[in-house]
Amino acid sequence: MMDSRETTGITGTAITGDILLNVRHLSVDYQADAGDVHAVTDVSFALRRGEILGLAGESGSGKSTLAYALARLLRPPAVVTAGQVLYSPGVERQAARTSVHGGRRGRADGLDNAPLDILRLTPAQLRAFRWNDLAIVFQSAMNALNPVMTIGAQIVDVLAAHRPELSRGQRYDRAAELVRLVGIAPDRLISYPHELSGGMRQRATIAIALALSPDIIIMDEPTTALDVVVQHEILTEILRLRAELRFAVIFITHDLSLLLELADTIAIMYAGRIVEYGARRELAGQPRHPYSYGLLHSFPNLRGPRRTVLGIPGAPPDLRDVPPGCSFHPRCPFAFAPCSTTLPLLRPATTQTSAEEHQQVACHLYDPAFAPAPPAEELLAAGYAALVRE
Amino acid sequence: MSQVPSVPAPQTSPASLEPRDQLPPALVPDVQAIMRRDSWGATLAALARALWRAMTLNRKVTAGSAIVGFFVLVAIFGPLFARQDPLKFTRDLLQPPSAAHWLGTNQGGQDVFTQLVIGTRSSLGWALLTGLIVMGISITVGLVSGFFGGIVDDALSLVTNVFIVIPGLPLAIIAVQYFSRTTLTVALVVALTSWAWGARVLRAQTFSMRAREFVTAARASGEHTGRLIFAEIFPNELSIVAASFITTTIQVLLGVAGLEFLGFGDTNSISWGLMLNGAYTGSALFQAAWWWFVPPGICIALLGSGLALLNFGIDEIADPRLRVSRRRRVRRGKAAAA
Amino acid sequence: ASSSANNGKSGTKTLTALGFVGGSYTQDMSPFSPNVNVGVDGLVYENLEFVNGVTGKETPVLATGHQFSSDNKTLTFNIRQNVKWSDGQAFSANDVVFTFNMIKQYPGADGSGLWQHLASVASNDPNTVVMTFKDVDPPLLPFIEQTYIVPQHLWSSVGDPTKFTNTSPVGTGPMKLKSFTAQQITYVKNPTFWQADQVKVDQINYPAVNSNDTALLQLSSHQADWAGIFNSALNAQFVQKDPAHNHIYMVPVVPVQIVPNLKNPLLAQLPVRQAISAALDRQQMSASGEAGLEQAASPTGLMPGQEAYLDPKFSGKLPDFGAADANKAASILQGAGFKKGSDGIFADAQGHKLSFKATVPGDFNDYVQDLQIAQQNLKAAGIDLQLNKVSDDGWRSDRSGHNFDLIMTGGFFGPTPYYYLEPLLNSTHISGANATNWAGWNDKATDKLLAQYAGSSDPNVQKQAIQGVTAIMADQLPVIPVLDAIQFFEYTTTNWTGWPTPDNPYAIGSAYPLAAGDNEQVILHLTPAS
Amino acid sequence: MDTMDTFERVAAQATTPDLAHSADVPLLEARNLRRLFPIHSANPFKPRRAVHAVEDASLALYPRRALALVGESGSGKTTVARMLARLDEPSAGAILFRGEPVKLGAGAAALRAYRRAVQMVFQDPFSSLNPAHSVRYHLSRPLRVYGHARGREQVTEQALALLARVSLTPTAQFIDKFPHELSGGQRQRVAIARALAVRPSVLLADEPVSMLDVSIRLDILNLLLRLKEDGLALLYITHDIASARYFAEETRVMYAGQMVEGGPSEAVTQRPKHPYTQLLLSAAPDPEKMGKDGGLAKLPARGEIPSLVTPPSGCRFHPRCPHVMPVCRERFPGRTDLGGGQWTHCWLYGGGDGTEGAEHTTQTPAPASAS
Amino acid sequence: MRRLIRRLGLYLLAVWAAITVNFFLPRLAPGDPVAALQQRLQQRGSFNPASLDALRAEFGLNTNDPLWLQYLKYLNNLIHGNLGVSITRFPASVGDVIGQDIKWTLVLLSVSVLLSFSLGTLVGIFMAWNRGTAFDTALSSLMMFFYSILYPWLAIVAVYFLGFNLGWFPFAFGYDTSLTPGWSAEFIASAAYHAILPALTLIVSTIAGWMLTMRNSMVTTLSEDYVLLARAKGLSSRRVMFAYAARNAILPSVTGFAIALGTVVGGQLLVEIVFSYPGIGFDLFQAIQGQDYALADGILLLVIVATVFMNLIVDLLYTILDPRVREGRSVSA
Ligand SMILES: Nc1ncnc2c1ncn2[C@@H]1O[C@H](COP(=O)(O)OP(=O)(O)OP(=O)(O)O)[C@@H](O)[C@H]1O
Ligand SMILES: Nc1ncnc2c1ncn2[C@@H]1O[C@H](COP(=O)(O)OP(=O)(O)OP(=O)(O)O)[C@@H](O)[C@H]1O
Ligand SMILES: [Mg+2]
Ligand SMILES: [Mg+2]
Repeated sequence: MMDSRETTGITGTAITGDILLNVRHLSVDYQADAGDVHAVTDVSFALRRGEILGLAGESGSGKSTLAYALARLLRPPAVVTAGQVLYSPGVERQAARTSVHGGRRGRADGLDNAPLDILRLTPAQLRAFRWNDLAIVFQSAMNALNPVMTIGAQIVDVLAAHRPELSRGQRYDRAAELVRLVGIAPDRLISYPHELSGGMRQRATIAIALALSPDIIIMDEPTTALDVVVQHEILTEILRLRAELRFAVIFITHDLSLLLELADTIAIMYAGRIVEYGARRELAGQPRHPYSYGLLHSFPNLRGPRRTVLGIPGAPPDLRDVPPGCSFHPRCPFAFAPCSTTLPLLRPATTQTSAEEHQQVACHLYDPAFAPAPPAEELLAAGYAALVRE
Repeated sequence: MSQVPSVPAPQTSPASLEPRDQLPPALVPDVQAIMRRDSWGATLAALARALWRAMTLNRKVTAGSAIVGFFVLVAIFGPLFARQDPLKFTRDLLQPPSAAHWLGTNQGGQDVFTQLVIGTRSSLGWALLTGLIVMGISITVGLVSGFFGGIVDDALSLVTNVFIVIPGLPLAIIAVQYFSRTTLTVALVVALTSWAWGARVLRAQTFSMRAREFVTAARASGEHTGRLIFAEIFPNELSIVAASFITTTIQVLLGVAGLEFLGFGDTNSISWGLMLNGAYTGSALFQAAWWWFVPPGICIALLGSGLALLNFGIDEIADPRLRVSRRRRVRRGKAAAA
Repeated sequence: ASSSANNGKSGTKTLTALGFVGGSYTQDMSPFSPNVNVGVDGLVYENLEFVNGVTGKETPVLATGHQFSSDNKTLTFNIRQNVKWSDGQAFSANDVVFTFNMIKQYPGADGSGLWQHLASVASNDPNTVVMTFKDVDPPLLPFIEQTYIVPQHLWSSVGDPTKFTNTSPVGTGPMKLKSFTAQQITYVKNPTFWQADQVKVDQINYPAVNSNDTALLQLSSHQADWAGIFNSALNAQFVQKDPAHNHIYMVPVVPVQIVPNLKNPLLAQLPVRQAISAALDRQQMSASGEAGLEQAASPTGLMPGQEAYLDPKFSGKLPDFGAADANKAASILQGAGFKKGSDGIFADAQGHKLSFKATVPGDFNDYVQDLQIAQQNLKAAGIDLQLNKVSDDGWRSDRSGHNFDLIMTGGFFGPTPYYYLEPLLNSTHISGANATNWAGWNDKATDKLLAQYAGSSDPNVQKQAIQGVTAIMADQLPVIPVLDAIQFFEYTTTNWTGWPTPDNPYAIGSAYPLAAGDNEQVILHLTPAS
Repeated sequence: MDTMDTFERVAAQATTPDLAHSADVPLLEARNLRRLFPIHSANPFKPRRAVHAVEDASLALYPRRALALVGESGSGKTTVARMLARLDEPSAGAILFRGEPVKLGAGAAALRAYRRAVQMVFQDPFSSLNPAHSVRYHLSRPLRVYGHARGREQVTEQALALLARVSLTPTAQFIDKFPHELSGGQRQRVAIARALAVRPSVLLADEPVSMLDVSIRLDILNLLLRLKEDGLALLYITHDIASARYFAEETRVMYAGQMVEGGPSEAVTQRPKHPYTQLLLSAAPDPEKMGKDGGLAKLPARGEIPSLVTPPSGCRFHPRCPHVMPVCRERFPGRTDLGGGQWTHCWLYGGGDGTEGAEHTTQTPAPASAS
Repeated sequence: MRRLIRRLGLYLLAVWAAITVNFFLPRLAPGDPVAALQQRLQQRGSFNPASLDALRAEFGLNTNDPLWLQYLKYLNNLIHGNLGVSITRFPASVGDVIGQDIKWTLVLLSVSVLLSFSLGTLVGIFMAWNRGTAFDTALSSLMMFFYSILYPWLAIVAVYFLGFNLGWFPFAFGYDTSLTPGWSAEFIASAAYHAILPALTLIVSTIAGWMLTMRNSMVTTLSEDYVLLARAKGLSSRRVMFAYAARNAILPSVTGFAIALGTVVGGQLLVEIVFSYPGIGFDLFQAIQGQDYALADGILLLVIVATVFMNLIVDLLYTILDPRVREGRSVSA
């Protein structure tokens, strides 16, 4: 079933060349009388099959909003003001699907391989798309279970809706298999959500997300209530499944250490925009954006000698009234003239164009038009140190 | 991440720490702005704006506000414009509508239009007043019962159940025999027999609400019981309360009118229910005197539906999560251009 | 309910009567029960003689006649022969004797209190029944005549007749029970009836009706032929709908009156009562309160048709009160020394204001409305009137306890005006738990006239006595008659003809049990419409 | 704002504790707390059962010191904190505040006095904020209740100051927001601000920063550190063991309702002794350790999470323990002092003299200064 | 188990309290039931105090027992299943009166309550789901209007126009009274035909109440995260609407439904008056007006027991509908 013709993945694990999801210039506002909150602004990225995209960033920078937007789950007053979310299932997946679905999911428009704009799906298409192709684990996962249905019923529900060909027994078998994956004993399938601890509920939600082995799974801080052991087990399981089923994951977390272990690609968001995007190794090795740099040096380490943790001085911007130019400039140690006037767009961080190099950054420091040479990492370090000392 | 940047530990003296309770100077303008925003006048203006916003929330609420507003105006100012003594018997029996009698006359030769206008005050006033009383009782009983549980709940539930079970009509008949036959008696009977339902709903809500984490959190921050009930739980039930206030008011409007209709009203006064009673006992409809029978019935229905339509705005007003800016979707220009 | 006349499946001629407005039936076919079903009295069971409530005329039924002894202490009934019970057994004087003695045994069944005056009831031969009295009381006669006779052979073993449901009644009357359901009682012609050839009605249906409105619509749509209901829309919705067939004939029986409490020193003064009476707009009350169905009363308290009892000074014509006249009322009061105060209310020399409370049962809508009209009338005349609405029971106890200023009430009635006037004016009825002389009228002359009536069984003596009382009524206003209360009677001639009419008032036509004896007469008169 | 220095200072303190000035009497102390939650079954005939959420937990909080509580999810950390906050009554055991037992039936005034001193930050910011109230209300209530601010202006000032301290800027914008308009991290900060508004002397922080990005997390932890320096006693519950290492002088590890290891944070995190602690630390993500191809390290142990209704006999970790011995299945090991203030309950280290396993010491673990 | 017993005990207590209230209330009102009877007797001619006394004795009203003793006797009778003898329907026993009229009430009202509840709740669900659409606006405005019409007014208009003028439906009685009640097809058809108009007016005037209740509680539920997740799962709208949102929102409606069903046995006076429909409401009305304590108490007892019984059913239903109830975390409304 797997077609490995373009296995050019960065980590060599599972990423194929197929672009599953192409987010283009997506913007989301929360409309309010006091002024619109620009929670997501002009976000573009591509997600490839098998890729784990880690999304980190400031708290309140729009990560959850982005996740909801991708799943077409925004509720008023949130409104997508611009952009496209193009989804291309790809031939292999499509073929596999039709055999499973018996063609039920056939595209109404007949454009079987043309990318679909998720934001423009008809209700019927949307229903078929959801969970089959994209599943999501909410940030408030603990509160996202129907209190009056058993965990089992809520898993079976998905199977019944999307896999009508399965028999009842098969559905239950599948459900048992799923909860076992996340470390819940199958006999808990008959439990109601309130009978489970917060962590267990979070795991149940993850199990639901895995039910149909979708192409894309969005996980919004799925493990905040879990201890690291359980977290580790679940993530191991997800990695295993990813290798097997080659789905892509958008993983939102503040746990940078985790992200650095887990993700293939990392995007850093600040004030509604992606400010840096690159392969995990690139980011771990050399964060380019001053904000990313600050972030990656703001968490304590567990092992080895204690080290100094930096912080990012200053306050996050007001999303109703984002500063002109680069929204980070008021806090940036390296801000220079254009930063407060010109909006930096994502661009390759380095001039060399190797197939391995993905790293993109939205910073004028890396724009030859403004800065002759990109700053070295020591410079960033010094800059922060200086800022902190002020 | 191999190389750990080593920045020399800065020497910050504890003295430079923010004093715990002092306002950072940067925030002074904010405070001033907020205080200005919160001055009484501004608050009132904001309230008025909110009211207007609420009233124009959607077509239903607008229609509802218009209807209710109209009847309120009639109730307040209507009697000033009454051209005739509404109770004056004349020999103009059962006249169809004419210039002299806009809505004709009844069997007593009384002017139906004048009665309709004058009756508005009583009908509307008693409905609102009784609605308030009913809400007062059901909120208190429901919240207290649901919050405390245990013995308190058992006792209050008992009372509630008893009142749910006692039928209103027998009580009304007994009451008008025992007490004086006034609208107050009727209203009290209606109030007494209608609070229990609301209390039950609120009790159930409160019961599930009191276990919510935010209530626990408020308790942990030192709020006393009264505030937990009425400031933490109650606002979350506001949409139920408001909706049930409206339905209760309608029920009361209909209940009072119904009892009056059945002949338990105070015939010295004028209200729509009493007009209907007259029209019913006078078989107005069968005498083809529609102008006598129809208008009070329509007025009750109109006022009731006006109130009911308000209900369709309450969700949005009471639940901050449902408040939605009324502006239409706009694609953000700059993003679209990119 | 489509079972109107003549459409029976096998050509049975059916009459649909709305005899009872008040919900489903429970079976109760004992004529001695307070809740007896409609049709039992009169149609199934017969009484001794029928007394026409309008004309006072007597028609023999199970008795062919009666005679008082000269001292009026014994009363002998001649019992009809060849009458059979509907089970085929012969009817005899023994049944009559049995019935009266049963009532004696069970006072609950003696609704008219016959045995307070009777000493014995016995039969010397199969043709006569002799009743002896403890005291002389000829006015008791109608109550004796109207007692329903039940068969001894069936009733001797039933025990208390008020508790006997009598599910298969056996009577002598024109009809017998066909079927009973909670929603309809059906009677069919009794073939053994002693006048069976006169009965043209094969079947009578009494469906259970809950409201006068339903009854009206039933009448109006010719789904019912006969009723006795009040409805303001009778004219508009019934008579006008088919004037050729639909008729109402309201029989006035007794005045509705405003009774003054004569213990009130102001009301004890005749001019005050006269002024009140003069100010009342009885026409408005008739038109507004009673939908024009009840007419203004006569000061004499007599009903149209009772002219024979008029004092000669009225020259055979019922006097009326004349139109409302506030000025006349005012001048009467001024003449009596009352002065109008700054508030427009008259007061006497001592400053006692003419301000009264009128007690009324709050749920008697028409009374309330009548009094509201009175209130406006009196105000114009300078008299203040407040309505005191009380419960029915309160009204009753206030009335007998003289606990009121003015009270609105009807009265008793019977075949002659005596039955109205006696309870109302006889001084013996002033006190006691069941006082009926509500005004407290204590007048020797009145008492004497009433005694004259009661002491005689001679109609002429009786007539003279009443004439005297009517003069007192008109002149002294012991009570203030307002309107003539009526017995309601509606019928349609689509299916049946022969109904009582003003020209031929052979009975009170109302279809309800109050006029049970009359119902039998109506049935005997009805013939299918051609 | 000063940011990064404090960690350094505290780190220094933690390794070389200088606790002479910290009172010998703990501010808040828990002795042998135990909590059972009865289970109601739909079937009325079933015997009553209970969740053994906390067994025999003891801890002490001192001014100017932080105690970190880490461990398995569902191991009873929150339950301990709730009992300390007097939101939940222990089934057994005692809570002492300033050395005095806290009376269970104490009146409202006593309770309020207690709450003035002891505040809690709730774990789930999605449910612990009242959806009907704005941020302003949430902050102004404690300010008013405890008389820290009077009048609208003072309250506004203080509320804005609190928002600024938890980095919710622009403050004037956040003050009128409702919880549903906030992101997870923003809610968490409101919850922290609310607790701080009381100016407590003990703060029970239940995963207070789990939804914050690292830079703000740092800000908040620094804020707490500063407060600690001013005399605050802290209970810091977290899954982020690294932050416990940096932030708390002492760390306790809980497993299935029991405290299995404790001691100075540096010792516990760097030289874990109990197999569960070792498992925990090996599972903690660590970029330093990251393989070339990423991916997660393999764990030494795996297995079912124990049921708390019918907990495993003896040491509750034994079904998962790689070093399991027969005695582990029979008795709960007593406390073994490992030196340097570190202790554990494990048979590997003698199981507290190897004598009475089930009945281990009830003595409050001595502060690190004891060594 | 203990909880169940406790609940049962509480309900019994409520029954007792309600019975007590119902016993004392009418007896506190002034007046004498026989006096009402007297009125009737009087109109038949003169009346006889002796016969009244005799009747009073028969009704058991001649007693000089203090009220509390009467109350104890009443309770004792109740325990022995003796509801007493009706005064207004004397000599019929209360049981007979109720037994004869209650069938009509039960059938008409339970059918219309059931229809009204299910339709109203369904519409409420759709309305909340389509909040703010033209469908919502139009339908809800119309329903609100009918909701606010005084019931007797609506009924009279219906009787007059639909029944009398247009003749589409019979405007009186429970069946064609020329038929013999029984299980014949003709009778049942006739009864059904006669029930249409009363049922229709009842449904029309109550449906919006159910709709409102459901809609309001549904709107709140719809903003819950689990509904969002259900949508995200790509379930059909129907499934999300019913299994997730409505199922969680329906509890208040169910309570209301139970109470409505419980009070059904009390009859609907206005229906019975306006449509001359047989039923128990009119009996109750007459009983109270005629101070027929025994009958009134009997009917009220029935209402109480039925309501309490329905509440018990709801309690059981709740444990099915809401698993949290089982643990006492939330309670039956
Ligand atoms: N209903 C709303 N109305 C107005 N603003 C909102 C609303 N919901 C969210 N926001 C704002 O939108 C911004 C983005 O929120 P979002 O939840 O996407 O952040 P996030 O990146 O997920 O943060 P976190 O990591 O803290 O969860 C926040 O600043 C928040 O205040
Ligand atoms: N009210 C309750 N009723 C029944 N069981 C409960 C209750 N509260 C907690 N528990 C159970 O007690 C155990 C301990 O829960 P607690 O919330 O204290 O764990 P925790 O250590 O805080 O976990 P996490 O890290 O996931 O927050 C869990 O198994 C939980 O299911
Ligand atoms: Mg988020
Ligand atoms: Mg916890």
